[in-house]
Amino acid sequence: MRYVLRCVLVAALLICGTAYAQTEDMVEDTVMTAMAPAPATNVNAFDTDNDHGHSVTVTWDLSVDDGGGTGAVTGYEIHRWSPAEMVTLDSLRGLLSAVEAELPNVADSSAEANLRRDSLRLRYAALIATSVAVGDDLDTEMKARRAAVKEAFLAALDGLPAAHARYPENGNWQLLGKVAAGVSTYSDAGGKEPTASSFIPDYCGFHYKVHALTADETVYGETAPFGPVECYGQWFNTGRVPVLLAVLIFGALTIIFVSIARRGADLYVRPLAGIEAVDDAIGRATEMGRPILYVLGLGTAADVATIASFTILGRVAKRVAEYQTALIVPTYEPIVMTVAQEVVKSSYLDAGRPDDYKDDTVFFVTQSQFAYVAAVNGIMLRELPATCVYMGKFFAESLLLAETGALAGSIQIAGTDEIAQIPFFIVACDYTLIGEELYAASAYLGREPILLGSLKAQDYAKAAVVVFALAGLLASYASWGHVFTDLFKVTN
Amino acid sequence: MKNLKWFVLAAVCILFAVSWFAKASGGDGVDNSVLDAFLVTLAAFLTLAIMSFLYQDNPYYKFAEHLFVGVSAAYWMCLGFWSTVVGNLFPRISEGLSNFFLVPYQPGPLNFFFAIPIILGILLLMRLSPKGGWLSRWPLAFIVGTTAGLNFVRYLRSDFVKQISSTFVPLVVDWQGFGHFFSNISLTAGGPLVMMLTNLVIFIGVFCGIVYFFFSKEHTGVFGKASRVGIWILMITFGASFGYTVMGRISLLVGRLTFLFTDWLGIIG
Amino acid sequence: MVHNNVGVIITLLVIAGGLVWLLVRSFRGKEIDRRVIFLFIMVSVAAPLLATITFKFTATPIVEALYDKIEALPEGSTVLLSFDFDPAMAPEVQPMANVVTRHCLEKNIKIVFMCLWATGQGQLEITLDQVLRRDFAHKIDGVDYVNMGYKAGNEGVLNVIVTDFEKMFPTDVNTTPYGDIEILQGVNSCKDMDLIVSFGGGRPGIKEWILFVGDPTGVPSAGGVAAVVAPQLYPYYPRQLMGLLGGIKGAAEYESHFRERHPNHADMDTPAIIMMGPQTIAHIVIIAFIIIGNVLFFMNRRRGARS
Amino acid sequence: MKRQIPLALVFVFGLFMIFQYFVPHEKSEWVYEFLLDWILVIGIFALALGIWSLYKVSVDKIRARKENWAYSYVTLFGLFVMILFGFTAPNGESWGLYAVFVTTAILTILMIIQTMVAKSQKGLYLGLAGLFLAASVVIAIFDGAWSFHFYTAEGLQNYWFRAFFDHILIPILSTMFSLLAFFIASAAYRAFRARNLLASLLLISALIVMLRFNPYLQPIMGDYMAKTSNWLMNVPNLAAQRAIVIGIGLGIVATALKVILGIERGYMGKG
Repeated sequence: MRYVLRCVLVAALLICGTAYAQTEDMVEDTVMTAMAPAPATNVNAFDTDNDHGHSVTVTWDLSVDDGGGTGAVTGYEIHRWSPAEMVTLDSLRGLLSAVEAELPNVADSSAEANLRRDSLRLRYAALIATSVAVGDDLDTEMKARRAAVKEAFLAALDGLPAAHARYPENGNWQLLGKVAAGVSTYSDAGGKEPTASSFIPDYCGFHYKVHALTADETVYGETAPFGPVECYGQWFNTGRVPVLLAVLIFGALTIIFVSIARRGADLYVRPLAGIEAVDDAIGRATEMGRPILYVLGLGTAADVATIASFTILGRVAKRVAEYQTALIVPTYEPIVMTVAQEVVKSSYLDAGRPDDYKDDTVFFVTQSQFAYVAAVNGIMLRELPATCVYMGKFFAESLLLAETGALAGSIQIAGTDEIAQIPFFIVACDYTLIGEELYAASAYLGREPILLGSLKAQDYAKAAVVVFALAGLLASYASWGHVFTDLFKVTN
Repeated sequence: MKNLKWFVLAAVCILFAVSWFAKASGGDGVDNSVLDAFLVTLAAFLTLAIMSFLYQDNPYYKFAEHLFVGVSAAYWMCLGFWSTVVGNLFPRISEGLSNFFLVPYQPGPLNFFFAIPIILGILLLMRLSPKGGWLSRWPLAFIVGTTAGLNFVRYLRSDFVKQISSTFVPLVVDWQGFGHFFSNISLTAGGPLVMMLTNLVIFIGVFCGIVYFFFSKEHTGVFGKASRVGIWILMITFGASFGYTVMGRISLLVGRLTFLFTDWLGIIG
Repeated sequence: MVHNNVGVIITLLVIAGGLVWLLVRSFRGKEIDRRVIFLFIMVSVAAPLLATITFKFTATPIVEALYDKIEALPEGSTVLLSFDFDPAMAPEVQPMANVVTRHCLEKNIKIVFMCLWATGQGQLEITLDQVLRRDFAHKIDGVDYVNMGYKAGNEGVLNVIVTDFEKMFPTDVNTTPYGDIEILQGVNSCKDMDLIVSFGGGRPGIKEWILFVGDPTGVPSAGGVAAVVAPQLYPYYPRQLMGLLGGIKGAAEYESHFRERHPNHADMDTPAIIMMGPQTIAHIVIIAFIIIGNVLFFMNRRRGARS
Repeated sequence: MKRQIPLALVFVFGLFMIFQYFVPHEKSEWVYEFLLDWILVIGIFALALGIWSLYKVSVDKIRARKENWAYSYVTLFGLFVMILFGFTAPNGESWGLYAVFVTTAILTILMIIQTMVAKSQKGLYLGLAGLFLAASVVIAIFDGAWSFHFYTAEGLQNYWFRAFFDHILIPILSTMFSLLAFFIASAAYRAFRARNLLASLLLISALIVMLRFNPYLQPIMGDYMAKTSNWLMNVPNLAAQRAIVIGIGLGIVATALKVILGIERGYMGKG
């Protein structure tokens, strides 16, 4: 009997409740329909392609009220559902960094330091179950805390996929960002480091929704949530296919021509004034009984310009050894110095004068741009070299060197691939190798068929540039032109 | 002549002392501490020492130069040590060291890999030993290899593929038939005619420039002519960019002189 | 054109006379010693500094546009100043940053400072010292201005702050949380700025500001750039770029324009105007030397032909 | 053995770097960043090598009494003082016996140098070195006013380190840089002569641009000058730049490929 009564009571309550709710709804509805804009449609979210993961792209069709319709839409808000665990993760992250920041100054026993540590302890207690003995030995205590926090952090990290799978329990929608009206895509990209606050986990089923905003932010049209969608890294970047093709073609070209050259077909290389001049310059130095200064520039041993310069240096050193002239090679980089020493030594060997080689021909100055220039300028005015050769990477110092060289009355031969510096060398030096000529010079001097072969390959590549460019021009008038031009579009 | 040298030296020393005293005693209106006065005077004299190089090489320049070399080398060394070794390496390899240098220790499962660069680095130092010099090629090979790999793709992308696509400029801008073209032909910068000419010049320029950089073909006949045009265009460019830089360079000198006149002599500003 | 001043006239006479003399010598085919050239450069740079040769500047439209814009902004509106340059560019760009900052402070406009270049912070500090802390000590950090510091990521930063400023700059340089910074209440993104000015002209610089922020949001953008890059930006004026200070000259124009119209700043330091004197004279001297060099060359050639 | 292993290393790492460019995945990214860190670390050893070479060059100069040998002492002094400053700092306000320490340490080094260069009485110098060393060590141990590690969030904190940087390094550096103002003038005078067609082109375009930048010649030249120079910078400049860039780019690519394939071995010291 009592049971029946209870049922009736519950039923009655339910009815009232739902009735009340409905009335509520009705009111709501009327309000909404009065002002809310039409929501965006077919929201779609997918893993951003060709990336290392940690990024989702959200797209949608514009609301009819965006531009057209009532035109009420001022922009869109993108929301992601994030479980409570994400919040825990953030606070754990904060605590971890705080503890780590505190670790170094355990020695500091000042009042505020103690205050900081106490607040840390509180935060810790709030987050971590396993408690840590608060001892006099702060160091061990802090270390223990860090270990525990880290553990908890990693645990939380592992828990994320499950937490997202739990949608929609125990979590809330989090505003990611706004975009202007008329925009229909948003990239939810985050950091890959879990320790970064912008971290977005991979392999978690995210849910997204989009709000169409109006001037009054309380009024908006809301889409149905879309999901789950996971982000993850790709193993091949399709956006870079053109580069891959270029790699293959160019590699093939080089290998073909190198092998042709190996078979001993003699390949022509146009003479380079700068290089022709080197020999005369060395001769001149010999006549005047003055040394030759060779500057390898500011590049590292890995810079192509420097590598080319090594070859040229080898040639110069050989000639110098034959003529028995003095050679000065001040270097900017220790590694470059060691390589240059070997180059010079071996060239003296080739010239059949190994014992003429002195270890202080090539020496290190300093690894600071202007200190190096200061020193080299000094050397120029003291030794008055008959010839100065600058080959390699040069920056602001190019003109300083070249003008001082002119002041010392030496013949100057320069070559660099730093476009900004070429003008100064052109102006101040007697001969200048412009950009690629520097690389060509090493092949030209070496006269090794292999190097010449690759030079040929470069020329064909340049021809390809011209041909493609022409084709592109014509294609841009044809209806199918974009097909061709797209071949050269490298995305990301 | 020798006496002159000593005379100059004495004069410089006296000047230095005077300026130091003047600045310290606030003779220039600003009241610096003795120390600051010394440092500013020092800076000023080093500045002048370097500038004296313009007249000719001299002991003062030599002094400044050698001091500069030493100090700068040390500066970079310290910076490198604190930023890379302390900031980058110790946190990865040793807790003791990172605590000693007050940097947060970052333990990681794969940190032991950092032994490799250390070993390579030590191999690099083998260069100093007469016997093991060849070992120093290993680290070098590592660096050169990685850099080469990087350069290979990077430049192929930026200087080959990208450059091609950026040369795809339509020579004929918004072409609407000859009638339309000739009816409103104009020399305004925005006008179609000028635009076309510009694009044409750019295209021909690129073309001739590339021809100039052809090495495996003799520059004769039409080919030679094209390469001539190429070098002309290069020269025009170099001249222009030289002219551009003049202004910036002068402002550098202005900066230095302002330092001398304001911070040191305090006669302007 | 030139303030009447004995020192000025003397210097100009000396330099001009010297050049004429050299020209005459060159007609006799006498080469000039390098040191003489150095001396002339030294004088032509030092003398204007000492004799304070300053020229009067009339702001060109492109500069005046920016001035008028700031002048027209109502009190309490917000301006974003981005310092995107390094010490190398400083001689040209710092003066612009200083004078524009001064103008905004004078007009009681709220300023949000930020940097896209790591090196920008140092330059920003210089400006704060030379302008804000010296002449506007009463301005309160967080109320009248805020320094958000530097954020790595170049265009990436712009892409974010165009929609959400706080996401990129959760705190200012003093790690004051975004929410607690009074000036930023009601500033959610760059859209809420009334004007954006970027100083620098490298990459990222004003171009990126236009493409990523100015165009999408329609917030008026202006810039101060080194002379070298100015020409590449003219095409954007006036539609996407509402004003531009190009090189020292632009800065100098702005300075004199500002000083004329704000007499209470008559004694402000005007690095650009000061630097313009040496710039101009040294330029003329160098050009003169080029001419002399060519005269010499042709003279010698004719002589060579005769003999 | 002496050549094969390096070539193998170059090949492997070069290939990996190409490979990783096409693989966006975290794992390859991770290795990539790891390798870059390695280069940094190795670079430090290179720096040490450089300091050593600098020291050696200077000492040799002194020993061999080459011309200007005396100045090498200046270099060494600057080097070691700066290094000392770079590795020590006061803990509080007071400097304690820091000055004494620096002096003794420097004297120690000086004496060591002397023992290396001296022709006679090496023993004496060595003894003195030991003495000074002992002194500095004692101070280092018992003086609590300063210590050997001072790296704070603000960076290198030693006042003297900063002082040397601000009042020695920067002035000399920027003065060296400002010499360009003079050299640019002398270079222009010397080189901008209408010797031949190319030189004339150089001269003319330079003049046009310079005139455009000179505010007080502009009224004379008229707006025309500005237009022309802008055109120069935007049209032929663009074209030439592109041509050079393509050339250089291909050159670098080719060389890189040759290096990876072991064709180009210049970097291994075989000219």
